[in-house]
Amino acid sequence: MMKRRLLLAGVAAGAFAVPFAGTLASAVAQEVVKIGLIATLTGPQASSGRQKVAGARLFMAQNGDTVAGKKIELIIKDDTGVADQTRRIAQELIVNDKVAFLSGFSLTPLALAVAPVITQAKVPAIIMTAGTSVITERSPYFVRASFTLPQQTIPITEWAAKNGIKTAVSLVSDYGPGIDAQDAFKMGLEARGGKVVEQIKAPLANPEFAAFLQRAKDLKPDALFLFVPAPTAGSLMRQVVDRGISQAGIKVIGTGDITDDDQLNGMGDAVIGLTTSHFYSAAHDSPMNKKFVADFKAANNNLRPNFIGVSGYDGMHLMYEALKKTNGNTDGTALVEAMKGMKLESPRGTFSIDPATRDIVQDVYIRKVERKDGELYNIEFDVVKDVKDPTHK
Amino acid sequence: MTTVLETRGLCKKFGGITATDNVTFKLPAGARHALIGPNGAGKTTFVNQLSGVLLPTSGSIFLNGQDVTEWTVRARSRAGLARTFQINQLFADLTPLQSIIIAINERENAARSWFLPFGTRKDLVAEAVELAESLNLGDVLDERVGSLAYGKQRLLEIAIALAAKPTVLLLDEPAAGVPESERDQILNVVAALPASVSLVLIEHDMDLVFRFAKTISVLVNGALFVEGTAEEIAKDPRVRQVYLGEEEISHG
Amino acid sequence: MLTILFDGIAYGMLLFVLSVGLCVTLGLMNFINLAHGAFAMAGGYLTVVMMNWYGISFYWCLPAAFIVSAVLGVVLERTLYSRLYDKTHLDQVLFSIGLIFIATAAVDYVMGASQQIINLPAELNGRFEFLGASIGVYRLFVIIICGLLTVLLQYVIGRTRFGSRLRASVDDRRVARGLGIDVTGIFALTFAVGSGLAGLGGALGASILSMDPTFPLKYMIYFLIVISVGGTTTITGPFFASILLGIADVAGKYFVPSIGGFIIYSIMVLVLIFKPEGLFTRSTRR
Amino acid sequence: MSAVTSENLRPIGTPSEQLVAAARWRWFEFLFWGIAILCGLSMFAPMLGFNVPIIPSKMMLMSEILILGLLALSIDLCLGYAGLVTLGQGAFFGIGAYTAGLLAKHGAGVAPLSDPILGLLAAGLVAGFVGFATSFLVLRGSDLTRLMVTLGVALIVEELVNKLKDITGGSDGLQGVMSSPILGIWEFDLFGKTAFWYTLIVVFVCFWFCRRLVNSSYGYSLRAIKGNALRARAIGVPVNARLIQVYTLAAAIAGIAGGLLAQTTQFASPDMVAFHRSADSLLMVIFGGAGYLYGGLIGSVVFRIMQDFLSNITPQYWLFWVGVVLVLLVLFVRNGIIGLLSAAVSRSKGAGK
Repeated sequence: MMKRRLLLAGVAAGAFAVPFAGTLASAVAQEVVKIGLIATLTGPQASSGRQKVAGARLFMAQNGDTVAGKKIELIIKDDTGVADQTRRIAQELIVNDKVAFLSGFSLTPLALAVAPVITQAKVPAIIMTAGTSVITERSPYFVRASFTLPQQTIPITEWAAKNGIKTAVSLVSDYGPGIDAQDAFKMGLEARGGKVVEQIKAPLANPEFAAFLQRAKDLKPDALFLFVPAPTAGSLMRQVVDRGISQAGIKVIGTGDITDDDQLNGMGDAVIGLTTSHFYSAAHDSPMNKKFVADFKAANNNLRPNFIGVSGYDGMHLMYEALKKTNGNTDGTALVEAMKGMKLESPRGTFSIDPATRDIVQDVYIRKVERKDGELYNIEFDVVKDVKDPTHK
Repeated sequence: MTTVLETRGLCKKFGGITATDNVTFKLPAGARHALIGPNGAGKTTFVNQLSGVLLPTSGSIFLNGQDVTEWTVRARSRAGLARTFQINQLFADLTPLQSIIIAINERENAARSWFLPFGTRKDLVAEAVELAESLNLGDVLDERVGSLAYGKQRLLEIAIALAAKPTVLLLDEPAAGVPESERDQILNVVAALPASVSLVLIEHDMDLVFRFAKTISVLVNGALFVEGTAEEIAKDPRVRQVYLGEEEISHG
Repeated sequence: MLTILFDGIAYGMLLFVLSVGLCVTLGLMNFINLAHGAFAMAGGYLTVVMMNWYGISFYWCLPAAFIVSAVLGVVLERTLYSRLYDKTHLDQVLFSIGLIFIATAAVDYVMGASQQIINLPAELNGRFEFLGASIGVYRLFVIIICGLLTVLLQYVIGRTRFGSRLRASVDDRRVARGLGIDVTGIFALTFAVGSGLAGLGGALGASILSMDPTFPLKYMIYFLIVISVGGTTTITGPFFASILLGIADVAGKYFVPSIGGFIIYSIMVLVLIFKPEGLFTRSTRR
Repeated sequence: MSAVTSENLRPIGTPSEQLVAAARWRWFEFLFWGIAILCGLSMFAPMLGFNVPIIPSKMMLMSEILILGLLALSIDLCLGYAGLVTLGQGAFFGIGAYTAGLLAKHGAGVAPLSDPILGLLAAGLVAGFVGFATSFLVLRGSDLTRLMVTLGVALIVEELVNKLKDITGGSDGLQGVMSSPILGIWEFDLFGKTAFWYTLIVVFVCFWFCRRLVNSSYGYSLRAIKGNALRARAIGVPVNARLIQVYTLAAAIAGIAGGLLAQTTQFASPDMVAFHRSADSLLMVIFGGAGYLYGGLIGSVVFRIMQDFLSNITPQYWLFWVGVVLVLLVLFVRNGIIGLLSAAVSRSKGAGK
């Protein structure tokens, strides 16, 4: 019995060969520029992947798929949120598909994992989500189209200091961006005379915030600063409300991740009045954004775009402009050079790429959750212009 | 005659129940001894303590003069104590030949060999084949144990135990559940075991006991009720009362 | 302090209702149904759909979640699960993981990958002070519902004819069958109730736990922890295990937030080192 | 039956020769490894001016499959031979990955220290040591207990990796791993060619070692433990010692697999320790068929190719189809893919007669 089964091992080995047959045709075609979009489309981060794919596709739909005489082909891959998959996919896209750009990266470790690959291959990679500051320092081929957490966090500390907040507790998810946010918050608030009483870190895969919130509440600070990745914001805010943090006289503030447009409507009236700082709100008042939101909803089953969606859109925009500037030349170094200092109009407002750090420079808004046309929105009421990431040297 | 297996004041308590009650027992070399008793007399509990599956609450066990009370199952096995199980405990996915060789390997310390293929030692394989054939397993050497007839499995139980070349062999109801037609085979095998092995037979079946045993101990409620030669026990009215009588009633 | 205890109990109760069905499946049919969480997800999403799409009251969602999940459970039990009872544990693991994958992708397809949020009726929101503890109304509601369910379960299993048959079947399936007990029928019913309870747990938990397509995988570990710590031979075992784990988790995160995440795992490992068959198992038979 | 003696039924040779013959290499095994080598050789085809259907474009995926296969192999050693079910193999995988990663990072440039082969040995040693230290946990209890204890250990290791930021880089992963050339000669390249050969050789050596082991007297004593631990004890098998040994060995092999992944991808992240790593690899073994050594390898080959194929078609919902395949496989086949193949072969043989 067993011998016969073993015998079949060999037959199965044949399977090794079959699936590799199809990819043969990936020789470089002259008139096509390929762009690899590595998104997380399954698992806990899946919703962020959907947003950026939708954003990128929308830009192509609005602006056509031909740039500088070349046809743009977007290749979408799912990395399941696992870093070594991201890396392998990046490598395959570079080697097999000869992509001119990589883009995507839902989480910081996923972006960091490709750093050596893009450096070695000299392929630019556009970050459409991951928000830890250091990423762009890890390879000269990273360009960021999204945001960094310190950049988003510092403005809210300014606002907090102005509004009489002296003591605060921060509660963040325990991973790169969370720690960035917590450090930036402490730095920003304490530079303005406030004090961070305690920094609480919750495990990234954490379903129950009750205990952490209760602890924060019992410390009785003036404000509670929150940051969690957008896909978990919903349940956190639900519990913040349930715990009666605001009723206890504690001001709840945070980066825009916690009032993510994708989920804001479901959070209910209890989050009205919540103050956050962020670079994008679906309610941003500009004609370009109105069109963006309308088209996005139309193309995606009425899904409201969030900051990841707009980053996907702008990332695509960056790549288009870079190709225009190089006149279709897909040399990686030339493309990165082209993007440096580039200033673009976006649904979020204007943003530019810092020539020194390749990181994004943009306006950060202070917003308050309000009900508008029967839906909840982050309504911008104050702005800090041209914010750079404060941690880059 | 030397004593190969001995217990002194052996007690085992489960909570409030005394399963083995102060049993002092000696097994001389070459013995053909039967351990009988009504259901729930504590026979299997007693055997489990002898073989090391259970630790006694108090008292001690000696094997070939050594105190083995605290020894593990494995250590006792290597010291020459083997057993079969009332309910088959076999390696269902292996063959009888493989099963026997595994046991011989352990005895010969050959199981530490991790590099040479199983069965390289010709002498050990030959021994296993011989043992299997002597137990009427020659025709099923390469079948899967799990698909053997029940009688063959019972024989294999004995074969695996014998492979360790024990000085003492505890046979826990070797014929239990075996259909009448295959019963004789097992009886013959047991009867033909070499005199160098001292046997303890735990049995329900009085036919088998009286055909086989020279001496008998009767356990009742965990305590040694009476000991003697087969003839003595057969005649003992007290035994008839507690044991045989009970059987007659249950049969009637 | 009392607040923490209260929150812990609420969390534990929820865990119990979510995992009790799995415990019975494992104890009764020796079937490892890792897809148990999928039934909880069904209940949770049903609540989301009923409330957010059709505006049906939350209170109607609870029984609906129970019934729909139970029906789903019995259908799957009869069509698929029943074919796997005689297969190995490994096959069962593979099978139920497959079901999780299907459920995850299907929910993602229909509902999207985003977390779903429901808004509870106003009277369930809010908090009040009681003996110095700050009590969340909704958590109190959860405790009451789960407590009632536990009492009911205990009664059904301990006092009714069905319960005694169930216990007999758990003890020894073959003997029970020999006694003329309809083990298959009992199992189908138990499976349905177990799935229904999971669905109800999902509905109750929809606002506390995050309801997204990865729910079955995310909570699988928690279910298994409850069962391995509580043992599968009783209902009270998993009950106390859930409460213990709930309190330990919440208290751990509250008092030592820096290591709060792995307190629950450490407890499990410690328990299993000293009591490999679980904390509340009756003495093991050989 | 009695008329037919055993000699008539059995093939020629003494019983000893027949038993030894069972451990001989068969043609399908040569085929399996031959195809793996062919996949590697295909990378040279374009240089010779022609293209073969197997093209070098999937080198990274193939290396990854081999590494996963090695991890699955380590589980099969426990599960398929000693009957020891574990859901925590990811812990050792991760420990190996971080060991090799840290050695490559901090030993970069220091000649002997930075050599990948030494890194692998270190990865195996450290993982094996941790395996040994935790092995007493798996000696008692039911399958479920073992499953949960090993899982618990893995979760705690994961949490530790997350907390020990200064050493591991925390949740961002270990950055700056620069793999030195193997033996100072072969440099890792972007196409993953060196990585593939390196992986193939290491995996083969480990496989060969395991194959010798499971077919030896030692291996059969493990099978006896899996078959019936009570009886194994009664015939003098040191059950606990053997379980500790095999668990330690499996941990070491998992560590080597982790080390390979860290070296070939030049980084290590908490993903490598994560629960899904342990679960996936256990899934591969069951999917392929436990207890054949090839089960894990074939399981990971088929599973990953299926995943790659499906997620290219439908990046968002490939999981659905994977789930369908798993369910159907369990419903209609015994012993995973190997079972499926053996059923197919025996049917075709039956038809041929």
